[in-house]
Amino acid sequence: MEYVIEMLKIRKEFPGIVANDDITLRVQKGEIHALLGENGAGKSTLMNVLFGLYQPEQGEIKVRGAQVKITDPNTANAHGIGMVHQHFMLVDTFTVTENIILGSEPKKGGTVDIKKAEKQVAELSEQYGLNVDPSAKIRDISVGMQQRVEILKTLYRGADILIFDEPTAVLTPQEIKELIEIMNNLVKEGKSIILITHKLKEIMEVCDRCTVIRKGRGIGTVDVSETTPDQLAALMVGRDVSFSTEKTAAQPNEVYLSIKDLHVKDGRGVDMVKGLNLDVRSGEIVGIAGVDGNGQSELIEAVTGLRKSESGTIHLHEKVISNLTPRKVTQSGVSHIPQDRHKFGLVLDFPIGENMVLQTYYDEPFSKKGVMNFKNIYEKASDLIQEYDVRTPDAYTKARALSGGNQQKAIIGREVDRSPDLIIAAQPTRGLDVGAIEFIHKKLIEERDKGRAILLLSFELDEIMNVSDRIAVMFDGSIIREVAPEDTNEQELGLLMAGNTGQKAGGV
Amino acid sequence: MEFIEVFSRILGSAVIFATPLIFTALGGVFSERSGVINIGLEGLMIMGAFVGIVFNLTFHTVFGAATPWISMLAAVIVSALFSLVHAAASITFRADQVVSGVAINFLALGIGLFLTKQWYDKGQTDFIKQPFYSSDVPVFNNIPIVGEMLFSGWYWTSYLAIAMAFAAWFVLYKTPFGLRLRSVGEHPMAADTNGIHVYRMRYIGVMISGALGGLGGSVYAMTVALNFSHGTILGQGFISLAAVIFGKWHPLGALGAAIFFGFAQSLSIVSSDIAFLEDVPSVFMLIAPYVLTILALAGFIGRAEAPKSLGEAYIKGNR
Amino acid sequence: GSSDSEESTGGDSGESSGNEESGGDGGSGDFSVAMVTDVGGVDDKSFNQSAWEGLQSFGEENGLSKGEGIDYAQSESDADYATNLNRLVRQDYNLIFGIGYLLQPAIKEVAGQYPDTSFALVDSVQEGDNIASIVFKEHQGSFLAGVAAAKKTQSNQIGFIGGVDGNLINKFEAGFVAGVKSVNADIDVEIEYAENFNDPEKGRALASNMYSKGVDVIYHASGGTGNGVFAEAKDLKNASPDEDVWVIGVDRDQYEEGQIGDANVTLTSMVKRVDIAVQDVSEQAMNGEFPGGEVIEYGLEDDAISIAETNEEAMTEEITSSVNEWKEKIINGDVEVPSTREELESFVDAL
Amino acid sequence: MFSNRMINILIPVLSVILGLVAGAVIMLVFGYNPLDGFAALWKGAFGDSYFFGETIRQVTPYILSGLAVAFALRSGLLNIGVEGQVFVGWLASVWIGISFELPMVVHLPLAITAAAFAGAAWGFIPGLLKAKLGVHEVIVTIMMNYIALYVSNAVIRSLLTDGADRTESIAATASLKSEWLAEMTFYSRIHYGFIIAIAMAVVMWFILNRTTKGFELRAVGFNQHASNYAGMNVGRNIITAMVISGAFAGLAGAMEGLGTFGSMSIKSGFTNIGFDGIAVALLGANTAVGVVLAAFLFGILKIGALNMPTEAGVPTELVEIIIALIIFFVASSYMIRWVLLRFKKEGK
Ligand SMILES: Nc1ncnc2c1ncn2[C@@H]1O[C@H](COP(=O)(O)OP(=O)(O)OP(=O)(O)O)[C@@H](O)[C@H]1O
Ligand SMILES: Nc1ncnc2c1ncn2[C@@H]1O[C@H](COP(=O)(O)OP(=O)(O)OP(=O)(O)O)[C@@H](O)[C@H]1O
Ligand SMILES: [Mg+2]
Ligand SMILES: [Mg+2]
Repeated sequence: MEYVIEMLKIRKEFPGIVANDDITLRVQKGEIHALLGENGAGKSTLMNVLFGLYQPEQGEIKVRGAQVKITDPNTANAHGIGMVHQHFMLVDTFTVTENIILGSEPKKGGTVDIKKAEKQVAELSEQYGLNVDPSAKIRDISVGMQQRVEILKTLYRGADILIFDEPTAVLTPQEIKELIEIMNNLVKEGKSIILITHKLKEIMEVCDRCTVIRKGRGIGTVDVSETTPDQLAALMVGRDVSFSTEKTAAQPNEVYLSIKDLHVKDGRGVDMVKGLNLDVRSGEIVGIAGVDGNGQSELIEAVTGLRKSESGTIHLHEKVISNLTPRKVTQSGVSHIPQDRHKFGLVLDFPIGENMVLQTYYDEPFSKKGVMNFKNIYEKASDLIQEYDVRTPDAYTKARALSGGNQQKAIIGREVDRSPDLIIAAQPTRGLDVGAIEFIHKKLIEERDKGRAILLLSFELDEIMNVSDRIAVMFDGSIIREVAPEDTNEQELGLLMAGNTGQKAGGV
Repeated sequence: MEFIEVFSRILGSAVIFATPLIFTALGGVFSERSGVINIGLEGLMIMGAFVGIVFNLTFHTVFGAATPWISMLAAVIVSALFSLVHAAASITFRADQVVSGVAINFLALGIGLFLTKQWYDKGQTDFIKQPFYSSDVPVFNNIPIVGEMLFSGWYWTSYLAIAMAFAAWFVLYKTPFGLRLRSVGEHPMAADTNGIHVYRMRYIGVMISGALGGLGGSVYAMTVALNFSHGTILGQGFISLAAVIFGKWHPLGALGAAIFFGFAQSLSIVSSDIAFLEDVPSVFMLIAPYVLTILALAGFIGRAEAPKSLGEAYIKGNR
Repeated sequence: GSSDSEESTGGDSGESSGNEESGGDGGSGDFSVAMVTDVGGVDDKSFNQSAWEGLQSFGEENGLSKGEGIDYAQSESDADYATNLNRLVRQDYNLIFGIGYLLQPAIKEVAGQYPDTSFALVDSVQEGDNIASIVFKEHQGSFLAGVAAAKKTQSNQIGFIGGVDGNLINKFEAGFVAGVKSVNADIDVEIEYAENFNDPEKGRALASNMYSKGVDVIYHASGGTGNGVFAEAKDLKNASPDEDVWVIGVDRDQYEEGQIGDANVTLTSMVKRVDIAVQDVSEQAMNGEFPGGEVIEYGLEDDAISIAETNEEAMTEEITSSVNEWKEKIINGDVEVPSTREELESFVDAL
Repeated sequence: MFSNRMINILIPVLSVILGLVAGAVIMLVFGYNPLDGFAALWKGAFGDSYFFGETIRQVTPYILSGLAVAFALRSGLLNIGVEGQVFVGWLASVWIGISFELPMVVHLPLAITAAAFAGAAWGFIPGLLKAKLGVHEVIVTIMMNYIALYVSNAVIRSLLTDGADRTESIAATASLKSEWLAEMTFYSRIHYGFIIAIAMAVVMWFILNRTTKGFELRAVGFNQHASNYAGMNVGRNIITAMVISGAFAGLAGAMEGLGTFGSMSIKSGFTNIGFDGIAVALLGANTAVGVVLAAFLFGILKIGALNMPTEAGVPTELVEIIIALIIFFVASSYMIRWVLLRFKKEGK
C-alpha cells in the first residue's frame, strides 16, 4: 500500500507535559483518515508537527516515501500539505481573496493583482463546489463559509494532503453535510485527508480508517468498516461510554420564561428577531434548533440583557425582564452558559477560582460591605471544581491554562450552582469530547429534574434530539414550529430549519 | 482677495507644523499595523533631530546646499537602527511594548544630550549653517489662487511628506508587503500558517517607524529648531501618536489628522487678527487646538478599531 | 583684540578674559564661590552660561578653577534648585549665586536656613541680610533695541515675541515699546507671547504671521522659542534676499544665529552681561564688601546692559548715533524708561 | 537552583544591576571613572541625612504618579494624562492653600482633597469619552495635558495673582512641611506627604485586591465582554478607573503644591512627574509594592545624579541612559528569565 504520509514514533514535549509520545500515523493515498482522541489527547499537536508549526523531539516524517524535515508551514506547503486549523486562521478585516492569497500573492508590477486573484478563487471554488464570495470580508460571512475559505487556502497552495482539525465543531448540520460532500469531492480528485473530529457518526460516515490516540500515546489504527462507534469510543476513552442520554419524561410545570412578540436588532441595526413567541416551563428542556444566523444569538442576548430589545416583552415568572441590565437579569434568576466561552464566559487571566464568582462576588459570603473574602471564594471554588470534575492543578490556576472542556465544566458549575430558575445553555458542548459531553448532558437533565426551566441552543441535531423535551425550530427571527423530539426526525427538522413549513416530510 | 491670502497664510504655517508629524505618524502607522505599539515615536524623533543636526554641523562644508537632504538621510538610517532596540525588546524578548516605547524615549534623550555634551562640550549645539528653506514651485506657482496656496513658499519636505502618505497607503493597501504587514498585526498566527515570517515583518514595521520618526525629527530640527537641545522635541512624538489613532491607523487618516493639528495650531495664532476673536482671553486660543481635537474625536470620528493583535507579543506555537 | 568683546559669546569669552590676565597669582585666600543654574543648564548660550563665564573670569583672576574654589551645579527641574543650593552650602562655599528668577523661592528658603553663607540672586529680588539681589535694567536695553527697530523699520510695523507672559518679560516689552514710541509714536508694535521658552514651532508661527502682515523687525525675548523666529526670518531672507526682515536678539549677541550666507538678519541684540555682575559681586564679597540685603541694579552705565553693533551693515551710522543719543539721555536720567505695562502707559501718554 | 518565586524577585534586581553595569561601561568608554561616578551618585542620594531627605521628597510624587498610571493600566487603560492631572492637582491644592484662613485640621485635608478632586475631574473627561463614545483614551489624555498646562498658567496669572509668575505661598495651615523632619535632615524639604503616598499605595492595593470594585476593575481590564456578561457596568468602571487614577495624580500635584514648593509658578513646559510616572508604574509591574520600590529607584537615581557632575565630572544625562536601560532590562525580563532557566537546567 502506498502511504502519502508516514509519521513514525513522533514525540513532542511541552514544558511539563508529553503531548505526543511515540505516535505513529500512516495515511494512504486517496483516503480520509480519522484521528480520534479525547480533549487534550494530542491530536492538534501531532498535526501541528506535520504542518511544521512544532518541531518534534523525536521521530521521523516521510512524505510520499521520502524522509523530510518540515521546519515551517512553508516547507509543509512545498510538500503539498495543507491544514485547516481548529481555530480559524483568518484575518477578520481582510476579504476572502486576501486571506486566501496571503503569503503567495499574484503580482502585477509590484502590486497585488487582486483581480486575477479573485478570478482564481472563483474558479477554484467552482471546481470543488465551494460556494464563497471572493470579495466579502471575513467578518461578514458565516462560519461555514469561513471554513470553506480555509479549505480554499490549502487548495490554492496546491495541497493534496489536507488536514482538517475539528472542522465540524462549529458547523450547522447543513454545513456539515456540505463539508462531507466537499471532502468526498476532494478525495475523488486524488487528494488525501486527515480528519480530526469528536463525532463518531461522522467518522463512520466518511472515513476509511481511524487512528486513535489516548493521553498522547498511539492506541492503534482500525478500518472504519470493521468497527462500531461504541468500539471507537471505548478505544478512545479506555472504558465503555454510553451515548444516548438516559432521561425520564419531563414533568413540565408552570411557565417560567415567556417571550411575547419580541423584536431585536443586531449590531448593524438589522432586524434579527422578528416577533418571536416562546414559553419555557419549569421542569422541561426546550431546544432551539435552527441554522446559525437566524437570530438565535440575538434572542439569547436579549433575554440575558446583553442586547436591547426593540419591542415585545420577556417575562420571568410575573416579572418583566426585557431591557434590564445583565446584572438585574441574573439576579432575577437567570443563568447563562454563553456560546463563546473565551469572549464572554471567563476572564482568562483570572484564577479559575475567581472566575467561579464572576457574577456573585458582590454578595455574601464572597464579600461583605464591598470587601472581598477570598477565603470563602476559594473554598466555594474548590467545592465546585470537585463537584464538576474540573481538571486543574488548583483553584489558583489561571483559567487560560485549562483545556476547553474543563473551562466549560467550570462555567457550567458556576451557572448551575446559582440555583437559577432558568438556565440558558448556548452550544454547551461545542468542541468537547464524548466524555465531557456526556457529563454536561447529564447535568442539564439533573437540573431539569430539580424543576428548573432550561433553554438549550445548539446546532447539533443529535444534541437537540437527545436532550430536549420540546424542540422549537427557529427560522428568520421567529419560531416557526414546535415539535416533540419523539414525533420528528432529522429530515423533518432539516426541512423546518430551512424555513420549509409547508409540507410534512415523511410519515414518521 | 484677502480671504485667500489669509487662508494661504494659515495653510502655509499649518503645513510647516504638520510636516514632521506626518512623517512620524506614518511611521507609527507602519509599526502599529504590524502589531507593535509605538509610544517611542517621541524618542525616535529626538534621535532623528539629533543625528540630523550633528550631521549637518559636521558636513555642511562638504555637501553644501545638499547638506540638509543628506543629513536627513543619515537621520533616517540611524533612527531606523536605533528603533531596533524597541524591536528586539518587544518582538524577540516579548517586552511589554508600552514599557519598551517609554524606555526608547528616555534612551534617545539621554543619548542625544550625553553625546552633545561629549562632542560639543555644551548642552546644545550651535545653529546649523544649512537648514531647509522654503521655495516656490516653478510654473505651478503661477496658477491663480491654487498657485499661491499650494505652490508658493512651501518646503520640499512638505510635499515629500504628503507624497509619502500616499506612498504609504499604496504600500500598505496595494502591495503584497502591505498585505502581509497588516496580516501580522491582525492575526499573526494566521500569517504564520501562511508562511509569513511574523517576526521579520514586525521588525520591518518597527524599523520603518524608526526611519520615518527619524525623518520627522530631522525635518523638524532642520526647518524650525535649527539646533539640538533638550527642548528641541517636546511632545511632537506624542502628538504624532495621537495622529496615528485619530487617523484610525490609516496613512491618509494620519495625514489628515496631522494637517488638522497644524490647522488648529495656526488658526489659534492667526485668530488674534480676527476681529470678533480679538477680545477672547489668550488662554482660550492656546488650548483651542487641543480642545478642537477632543471635540472632533467625540463629535464625528468616534470609535476607531486598532489592529487586533496590537500590543501582543507573538509567541510561536502559543494559542 | 579686545575691541570685539561685545561679539564674544560662548567659549570665546574665556579666551578674551585670558588675554587680560594670565599670570594671576592665587591670592584669593580660601574664598570660594559657586552658582546654581536654572533648568536651562550651564551652557544655555544665555544667562546661565554668561554667569559661569563671569565666575570663570573671576576664578582666573584669583587663581581658582572649577572644583577648586569655583563651581556650578545644574538643575534638571524646579525641584532641584533647593537641593543644589544646599549641596553647595554643605561644600562650604562662601558665596552662592542663584541664576534666574526661578530660583527666588529656593534662595529665600535656603538663605534663611544658612545665615552664615552669602547668597546672590540674579534676575529677581529677595530680601535677606545674607542675600544680594542682582537685577538688570533690561528695560533700558530693550528701549534702545526699540529705538534701533524704529529707525530700521520701513513698514512702521514692529513685533515683539515674548516667552512666558510674566513680570520679567513684561519688562522687556515695556522698555521696547517705549523705545519705539519715543522715536515715532505712530509705529505699531504687535505683541505676542508663546507661553513657552522652548517652543520654536510656536515662535516660528508667530513670526510668520507677523512678517506676513508687514512687520519687518521682531524683537524676541523668548529663549529657545526665538529659534523659530530666526528660522522664519532666514527662510524669508532666503526666498527674497532683497526684502528687509530683521530679528533683534536677546541676552547675548545673536549675530551668529542670524547668519544666512553673506547676509545676516540679526539687526542687533539686547546684551545682558550677567558675567560682569557675577564677577563684580564675587570680587566685592571676596574683599569683605558683600552687599548683603541690597538690590544691585546693573544697567547701561555699567556696560552690563548694551546693544550689539556687530551687524555693522544693518546698524547704520544713523541708527547707532540715535541709539547712543538715547543711551546718554537714559544714563543722565533725562529719560525714565518704564519697566511695567502701567508705567509704559503713562510713558506713552506723556509723549 | 532557582525557584520560580526567586526568579520573579531576581529579575528586577538583575535588571537594575545590568543597567548599572551598562552605565559603567559607557562611563569607561567615555573616559570617566565608573567607581567615582557611582560613588558620587550614592553620596548624592544617601550621603547624609539631608540628601536622604531630598531623595524621599523626590520619591513622594513619583509614588503617586506611578500609582496613577498603574491603577489605570490595571483596568486596561493607558493614562498618559497623569502629567496634566498633576498640574491641576497642584493648582487646586495651592488655590485652597492661599485662599482660606482655616485651622489646620480643616485646611490641610481640604487642600489635599481639592487636589484629588481636580485630578479626578481631569481624569473623568477621557474616562467619560472612552466609556460613552469609545474615544481612545491615549489621544484625549495627551490633549488634556496641554490644556492643563495652559489653563493652570492662565489661572495663576489672572485669577490667583495679578499677573505675577508665581502664587503667594500657601498658609502654614495648609502646608505638609514638617519642622522637625526638616531639622532632622539639615533642612531638606522632606514633608509629611510621604506618609500620604505610602498610604495611597496601600489604598490602591486594597482597592484592587480586596474590594469588589477592584475585582470589577481588574475584570474589565482583562476582558470587557466577560465583565459585561457578568453584570458589571463596563462604562462606569472605565470612568471609575480614570477618576481614581486622576485622583492619585492630583495628589502627586498636591505633594508639590503643599509640600515641596508651597506655591505654584507659571510653567513653561511639563514637570515630567507624570511622564516619569509611566516608567515608575511599568518598572513596578503595576503593583502597589512595585510602584513604591520603583519610585525609590527613580528618586535615588534622579537626586543622586545631581551630584555626579560636581563630584565625579560625569554628566547627569548618563543617568537618563541608565534609567532607560534598566527599564529595558525589566521589560525584556523574558530574556533574563530564559538565561536563568538555562542556568537552572544546567545546575541540575
Ligand atoms: N502550546 C502549548 N503549550 C503547552 N502545552 C501544550 C500546548 N499545546 C498543547 N499542549 C499540551 O499538549 C496536549 C495535547 O494538546 P492538543 O491540543 O494536541 O490536544 P487535542 O488532542 O488536539 O485536544 P482537542 O480534542 O481538545 O483539540 C495538551 O494536553 C496540552 O497539555
Ligand atoms: N498557552 C498554553 N500554555 C499552557 N498550556 C496550554 C496552552 N494552550 C493550551 N494549553 C493546554 O492545552 C490543552 C488543550 O488545550 P485546547 O485549547 O486544545 O483544549 P480544547 O479542549 O481543545 O479546547 P477548545 O475547545 O477550545 O478547542 C489544555 O490542557 C491546556 O492546558
Ligand atoms: Mg485540538
Ligand atoms: Mg478542542
